[in-house]
Amino acid sequence: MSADLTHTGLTREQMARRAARDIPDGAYVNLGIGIPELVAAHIPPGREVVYHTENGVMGFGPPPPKGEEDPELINAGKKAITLLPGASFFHHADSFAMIRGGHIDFCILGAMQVAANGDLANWSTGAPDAIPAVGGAMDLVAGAGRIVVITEHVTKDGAPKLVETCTYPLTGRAVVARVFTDLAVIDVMPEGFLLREIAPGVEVDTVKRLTGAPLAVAPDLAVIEA
Amino acid sequence: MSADLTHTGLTREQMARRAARDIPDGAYVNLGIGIPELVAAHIPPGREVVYHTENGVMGFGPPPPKGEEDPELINAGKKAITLLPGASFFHHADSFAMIRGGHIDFCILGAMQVAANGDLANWSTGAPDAIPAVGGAMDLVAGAGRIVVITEHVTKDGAPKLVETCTYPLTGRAVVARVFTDLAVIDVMPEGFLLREIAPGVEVDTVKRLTGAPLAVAPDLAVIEA
Amino acid sequence: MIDKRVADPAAAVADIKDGDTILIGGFGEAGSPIELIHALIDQGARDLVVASNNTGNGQVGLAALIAAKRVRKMICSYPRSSNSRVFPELYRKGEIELELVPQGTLAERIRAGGAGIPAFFTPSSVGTVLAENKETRSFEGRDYVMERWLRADFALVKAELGDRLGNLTYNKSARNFGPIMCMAARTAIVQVSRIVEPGGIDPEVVVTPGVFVGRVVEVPNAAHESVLVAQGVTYP
Amino acid sequence: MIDKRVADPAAAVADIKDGDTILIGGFGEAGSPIELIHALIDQGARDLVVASNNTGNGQVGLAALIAAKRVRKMICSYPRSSNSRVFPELYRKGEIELELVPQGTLAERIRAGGAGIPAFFTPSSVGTVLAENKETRSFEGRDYVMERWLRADFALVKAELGDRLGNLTYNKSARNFGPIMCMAARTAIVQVSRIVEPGGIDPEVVVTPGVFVGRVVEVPNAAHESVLVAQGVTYP
Repeated sequence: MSADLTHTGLTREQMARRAARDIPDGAYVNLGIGIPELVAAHIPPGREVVYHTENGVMGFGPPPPKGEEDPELINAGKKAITLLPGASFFHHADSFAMIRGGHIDFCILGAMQVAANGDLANWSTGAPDAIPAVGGAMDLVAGAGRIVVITEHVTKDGAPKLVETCTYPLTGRAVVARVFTDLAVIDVMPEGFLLREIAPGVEVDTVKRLTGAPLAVAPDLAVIEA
Repeated sequence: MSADLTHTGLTREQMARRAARDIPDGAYVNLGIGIPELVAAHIPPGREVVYHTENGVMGFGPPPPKGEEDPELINAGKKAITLLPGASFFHHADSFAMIRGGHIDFCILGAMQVAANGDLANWSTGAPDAIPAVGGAMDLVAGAGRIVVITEHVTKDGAPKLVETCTYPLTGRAVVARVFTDLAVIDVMPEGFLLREIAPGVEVDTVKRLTGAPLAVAPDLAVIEA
Repeated sequence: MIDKRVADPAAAVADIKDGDTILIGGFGEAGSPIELIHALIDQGARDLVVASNNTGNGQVGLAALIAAKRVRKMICSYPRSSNSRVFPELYRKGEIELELVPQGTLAERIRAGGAGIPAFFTPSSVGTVLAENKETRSFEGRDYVMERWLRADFALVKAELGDRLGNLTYNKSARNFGPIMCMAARTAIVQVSRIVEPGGIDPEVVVTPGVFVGRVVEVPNAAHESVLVAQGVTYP
Repeated sequence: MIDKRVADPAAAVADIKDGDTILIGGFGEAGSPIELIHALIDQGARDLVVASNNTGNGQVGLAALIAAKRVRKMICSYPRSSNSRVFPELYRKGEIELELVPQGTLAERIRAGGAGIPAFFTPSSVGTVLAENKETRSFEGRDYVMERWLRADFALVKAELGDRLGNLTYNKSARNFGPIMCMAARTAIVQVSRIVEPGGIDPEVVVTPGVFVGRVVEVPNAAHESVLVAQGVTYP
């Protein structure tokens, strides 16, 4: 499948920018580690979004300038953060009460695999020698209002990450609403994957070929404004 | 039984003073409404006791002087209190986490009936037209470390309050460890009631007659230092 | 911009509907959101299910809401007090339902509702009439009763400071049920003594993070129930 | 007089026994009670069951305790990180057990332990391998898994201010598991940056009331794990 790797696609920043446009004004948002973290920098002007990190901070802002990091002011990725006016601290049980109790409106996660029914696998390869580590992912998918995924469309080896059925251990069943990849915006519908938007210069057939499950195409298929 | 009402016995303050001597130094204590509230004034010198009230205050002190009451600083009996240095406020779920979680060492409650197996009834007569109101009593008896009762030995009508089996609806099963009455200090043992101490001038037979269940007498029966 | 501030109590409670479930804060008069309750009386919603620790005093606040026949059912731990006549009268006449819940169970059910925990086991009430018809279960040889979460359409809560994001502090023992009721309601409506700018509350001392709060309304000199009752005030 | 102050970390951990279950605070390095953990290493207790969100970094703190083979079993949500080599090595060799728990379930189990709730239902992990062999149950048409409380003999926690009664505040995101771990341990041992007089913490801003705390030890300039790791420090 090496030929497929030459496809044109979005950069990570472009993927983040597209995903950011989905976040409504006033949303309480939890961003997973990795590409999801990039989303915060791309919220469209005029929207106010409040960021939650599961280690007990609501209302944090961008990373501090180099040299001003506080080892006791970090996010779930253990990276230094700053506070915006109106921030608050709380303990872990309260933090996950926010998550499990449905108070976080929008959650963006990374993925190893997303299945056509919305199943998500993003915490373990299940390999016998892997160190299993789940963090808060299972709580987030169980409790957040809308769960979307940002991921490269295929693995480094070119294997589809959007699949019929996940082969990796699940994070949650039927939890993903939408997937943002470098090639497309794909919704998880009751009938399976639906191609909503496509990256500029990418062919629908390419996306279909790189998707490991049937992919319906929306009648109003749009090109992603990258 | 009118003759029995002439028995000599302890005053409410004396009952409270006797009960106070049982509270160990350093204990976290919850005092029920009524005679139990009087106990705080009688803690022996040299002991430090921290008072909890289920409406969310730890470390409160005596009532304020008349005219200095704060309607938002009250105890579970809805009476004005003051704060001692080291006090804290917390919400109701945390307050009952303290109770249910076994963090309150000592709890003194009033009673309508105490059975020989330690069953307590102190919240409802079960009368059809009664307004049932339970408050925090069922949580306190389920969670506090040691539960003791202060009560008159008999009702206003002269009926025993220490009984074989409670006829009123229960607050909790087998929860009472000791009962302080105007006549005696009585322990709830695996075998039933055991008379430990007796009020000055009161006969053992009088206490037995006014107790609605068999009453064993401790070999080292003492007179209450009132 | 996120702005949860609402002009006045009337606007804050405008969309409460007949039949809604409402958590009302306060333990006795401490923390009772009297102005919000009065606005709810004016607003007219009826057939309400109200969870609150008590049933109010005199003819103001929660007692007045009950007296106005707006409450179909009370969920509470202690529905009587020295000045509580409204509820007992209606209850004896069979005109209001009562779900009596131990106070700690009430608090934990509300907290569970806010925390996404549909059921939990508690030792409170085991072996009593309040555990009848409830599932019990033994863990490590001790019996516990299963209790369900309690969630609501709205909460009416009194707090101290608030900002436009909904962050709150409380005043002394008026805190009581406020923080957990904000968690458990779809829309928590909070009257505060004073609204401050975001950042006006130290992040370390925020008691209720704004994520749990829907609306904030400033009521600078809130009435005290005991004062109104002593004055013989009747609402409306 | 109640005085929970202890002279130094060594005295604070002196009675931890072989086989004890210990909750250790911190999320990454924030809130990690390094000085208490090092005192525990010096003290020598082994065969410990440790619940902590992570497994430490480098060769200090929790990682050093694990490296010293004192831990029989880890209960945690995320036992790896960029600088975490100690746990993975022992785990692959089968020399340490792991109970992997979703982070929110870990927090809720600890909170339940402190609150006297022996079991509760959560939607987290339903349908995954982490729910295998656990009771599941449907409420209102949604599936939940039953989880048990987590209680411990001791907790090791890092806080900011403390008084002789055990009242605590925390510093920023170092709060994380501290308050609930204090609740769930028979004896919570807390290192604080500074001890103040009772009343030195406003009753409104106490985060952990002293009733949950057994011992307080002042550690004025606590080490930061990342600094020690960057310096290549190995303990002991």
